Amino acid sequence: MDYSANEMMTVAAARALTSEDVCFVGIGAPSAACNLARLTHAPGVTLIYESGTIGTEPNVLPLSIGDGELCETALTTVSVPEMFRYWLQGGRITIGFLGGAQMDRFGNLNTTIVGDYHSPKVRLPGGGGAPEIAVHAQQIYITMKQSPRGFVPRIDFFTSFGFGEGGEDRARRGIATKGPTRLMTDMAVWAPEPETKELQVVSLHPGVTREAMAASVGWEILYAEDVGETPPPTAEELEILRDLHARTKAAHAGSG
Amino acid sequence: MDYSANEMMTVAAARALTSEDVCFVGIGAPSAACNLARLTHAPGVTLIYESGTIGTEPNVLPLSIGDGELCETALTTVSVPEMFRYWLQGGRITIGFLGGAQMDRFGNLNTTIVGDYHSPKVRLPGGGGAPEIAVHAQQIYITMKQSPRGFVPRIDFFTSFGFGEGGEDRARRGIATKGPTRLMTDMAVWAPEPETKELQVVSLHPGVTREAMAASVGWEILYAEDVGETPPPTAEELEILRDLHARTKAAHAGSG
Amino acid sequence: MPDFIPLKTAIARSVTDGCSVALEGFTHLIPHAAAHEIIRQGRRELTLMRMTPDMIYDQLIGMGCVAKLIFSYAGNPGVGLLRRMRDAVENGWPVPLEIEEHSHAAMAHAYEAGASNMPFALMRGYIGAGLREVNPNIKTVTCPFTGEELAAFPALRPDVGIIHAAKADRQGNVLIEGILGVQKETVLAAKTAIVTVEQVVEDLQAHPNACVLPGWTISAICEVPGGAHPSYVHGVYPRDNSAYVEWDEIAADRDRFQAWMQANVLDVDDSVFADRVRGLV
Amino acid sequence: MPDFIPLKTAIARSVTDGCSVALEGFTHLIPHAAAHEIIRQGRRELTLMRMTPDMIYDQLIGMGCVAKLIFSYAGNPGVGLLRRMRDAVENGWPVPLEIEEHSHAAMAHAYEAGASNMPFALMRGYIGAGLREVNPNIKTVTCPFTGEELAAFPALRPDVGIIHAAKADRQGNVLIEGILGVQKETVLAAKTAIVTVEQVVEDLQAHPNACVLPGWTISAICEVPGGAHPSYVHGVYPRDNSAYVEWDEIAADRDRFQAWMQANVLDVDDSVFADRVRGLV
Repeated sequence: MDYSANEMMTVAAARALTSEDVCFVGIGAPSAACNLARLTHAPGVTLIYESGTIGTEPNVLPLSIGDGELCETALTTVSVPEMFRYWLQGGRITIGFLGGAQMDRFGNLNTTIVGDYHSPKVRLPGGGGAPEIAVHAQQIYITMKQSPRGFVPRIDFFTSFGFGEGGEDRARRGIATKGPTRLMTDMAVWAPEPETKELQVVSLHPGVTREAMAASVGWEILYAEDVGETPPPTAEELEILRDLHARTKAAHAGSG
Repeated sequence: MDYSANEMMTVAAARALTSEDVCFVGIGAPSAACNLARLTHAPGVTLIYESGTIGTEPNVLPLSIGDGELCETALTTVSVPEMFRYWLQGGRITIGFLGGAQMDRFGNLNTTIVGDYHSPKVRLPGGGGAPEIAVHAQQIYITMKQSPRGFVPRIDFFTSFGFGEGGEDRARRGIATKGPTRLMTDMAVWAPEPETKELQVVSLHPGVTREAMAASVGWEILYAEDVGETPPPTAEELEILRDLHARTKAAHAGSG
Repeated sequence: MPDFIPLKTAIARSVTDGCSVALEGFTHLIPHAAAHEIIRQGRRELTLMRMTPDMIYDQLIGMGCVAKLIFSYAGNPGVGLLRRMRDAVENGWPVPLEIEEHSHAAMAHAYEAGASNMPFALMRGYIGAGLREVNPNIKTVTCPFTGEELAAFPALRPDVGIIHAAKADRQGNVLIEGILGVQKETVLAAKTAIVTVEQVVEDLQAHPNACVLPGWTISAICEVPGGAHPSYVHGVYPRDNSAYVEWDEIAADRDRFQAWMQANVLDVDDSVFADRVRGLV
Repeated sequence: MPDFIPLKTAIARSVTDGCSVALEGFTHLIPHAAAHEIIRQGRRELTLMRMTPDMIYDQLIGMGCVAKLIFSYAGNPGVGLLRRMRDAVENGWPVPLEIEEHSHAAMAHAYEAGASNMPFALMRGYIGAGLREVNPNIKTVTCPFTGEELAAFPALRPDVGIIHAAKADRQGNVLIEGILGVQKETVLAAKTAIVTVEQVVEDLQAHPNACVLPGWTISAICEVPGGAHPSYVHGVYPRDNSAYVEWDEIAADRDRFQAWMQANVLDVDDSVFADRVRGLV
């Protein structure tokens, strides 16, 4: 069955979730991945959106993190201060999803600015929940498409902290959580090298070459000792994901 | 119409409230006074109990500050942390009611201990909400029966702060609220002398003599220049107060 | 009890040039009608606060009402960037915009501190975050028990807090249901609070622990049906997603933006909002 | 998902000698059955936390289970003093009791800080209050923006948090309605949480913003109908006020207290609670 690189990325992210996880979900790829997991192998996964909806089970993907359906299908909806205090800072989130306009080899992310902060070339949206998700979620999964503009040797701004300069930099700063334990892109699955914490490729998606990889990343890529091939999406995964997107498209066509 | 000293105290306290007041109510005399005010001249008065009930309109007096009827008749019920943060510390309370086992001439109150804190003669309940009510409510009304054991030259413990050592002591400590602007007892109505802030008698309840006053207070009493007589309870006030107590007694006889 | 007055009157008496205003609503219940009224009244030099300065702040900024913005995420939710805000930050058009940027957690804590009458808020946060270096309003406090360093930032106390809700009763008590956002905190942190509502009802029919703001915490209630459009009101009308998508094109061009604002904001009044939600499902 | 197990099992596996336990419930929903189970299991040297150590803590203290008490108001609500606690504080009977005393506001903030994973809590408070001088756990933090001094105290993080609720569903989600107290904070601040419930239901039928604790925040759910008696459960049974009045007499005398505990706690199990609320109106 044919599939897109984007679908492969979403499926790879979904597979990393279990029914025991409590996910702090963002819009876009994370939302699709989390809901795909919920509709396939991880029916018990708990989805939390920063708008305050806890244990939500949307039938279509939300356009924003505060869509009405998230509240209507949630176990409960709390205020935003409570969400950040009791649930995120309280340590209740097992997986936080992040992405960004720029990422370096240590999973540090920038969604704030291109250029200098005080006289920016491009003003991006900013961090939102990310600075605290990065340190309070027990693990971070990053989903991001590979490109030389995005995968850069040095990010322009530290919106959210990954492994900093690598090694024990998190622990040195008093951060007790694990950080970006997994990166799912449109080309590969990455995970931190145990000592240096540099993100290294652990599996390539079917058909992806090391040459194509090199062209999409702004640093010299580290590969794990035994790089495997990411299993392609199954027919079931694709069907459920495409149904989800079709329902979403229909619902968002007008208002909703 | 005959009435008790206790009834006079409650009526005097009720009269001090208006429909614009937001009262932080305690159990006992304050609760009776606040509900009497609500049922007579101040129908718009807002009653808040520290259990989280806002705008409650009980039909009978609660036995505890967390009785079910307080919630059932409230505009809304919030958590206890929210009650203390947004509503009390937030400065939303116009009148806080306090009382105590001991009070000095500056309206400082003790409900914590008789004797030494670390080897007490009598261990009293402690402060509960009082330490913060005393500084965050815009004004404090004290209701308390006069007795030499209660009205003492020096309290054993500063559970809640009145005017401290008098004068500008509140302002010196950074307290912006007014403190105990009124004391309603079974014998008189008191208010702070404008300069020294010592509580002075502004009106004696009908039939109360200065000799009787002296015998009930452990310091030399200050009288205002023109001490009046507290108007006795009206027939309407007494009828409504007695109805309230009768309903309360019936409701609390068994469970409820 | 609050005054039940037209929106125009409420904005005119509370929002003045140079004051600080927070219009809140987290995707849900965004007070668009109130923002448009501020634009029509031509206010200038405002300090605006909002966690997610989306379409309404893009409009206020593009119309030159704003001197300073305190925020944590500036995007058109689900669509992209805010083009008028970018133009102000990158090019100073139509007027330069000073920004004070926080994270969501910090903004939420700062409103909470404002509602609690605290001078500042404290959290475990901003660890390794670049905002710490560019925002002088992020400082450090040391825990007197453990020695841990925590992030501190000033409480938010806007001069005027503005929210939208489904209903108020005749005493001016306001019920918020669904996604609550930081609206309660905004009203309680503000020196003056204005609430636009879909309708005024006899009985809120609220459950015992509903989010209800007592009338005595509010200065003015303004009935503006549809006043949250194109955001939504839980149980009343849905989000008009297409309007957010269209905004991306409108805001992309200065002339087109100005023409749109003329036709849809300056030349009308708040009565148009009821029509805008008619037929939304 | 929590385990659905008998109360005896839940207490046995979580509450051990020397650990810290918070049984909360603010007049409403006080977990009496759980307290009695701790007494029956003969736990010793506990550190107990509770804003209002009323009848249940009087019983735990009188039975010698408690080494230290962290609290803010020790009274029999609407009745008077706690006689067993007084006996422990004033006379060291049956064992000496160490106390750490706070105000209500501080205790509520401290649970909130525990739930928020903060090392300490901060408030404008304790100004001119004597507790500041006798409790070394009340310290000062200076606002880095205004210079104002604020009161700081450690977060509460009990080893075990125990509450009672009207209902849980089959996934172990718990609904709290009516007077909420500090129960949500207690569960989220605790390392392990036990919830006794009146019943387990198919559907909580909760409104969107109800106080619901997800099952994954709870270790054990124990069905104990009547388990809050003589406190009450909103909409299920009322407060048994006469029991509180009687307690004042029972607790006045050591022998009478012990006889009552033998007959009503030690010689029975939690199945007696259902009977105790039958007929209450």
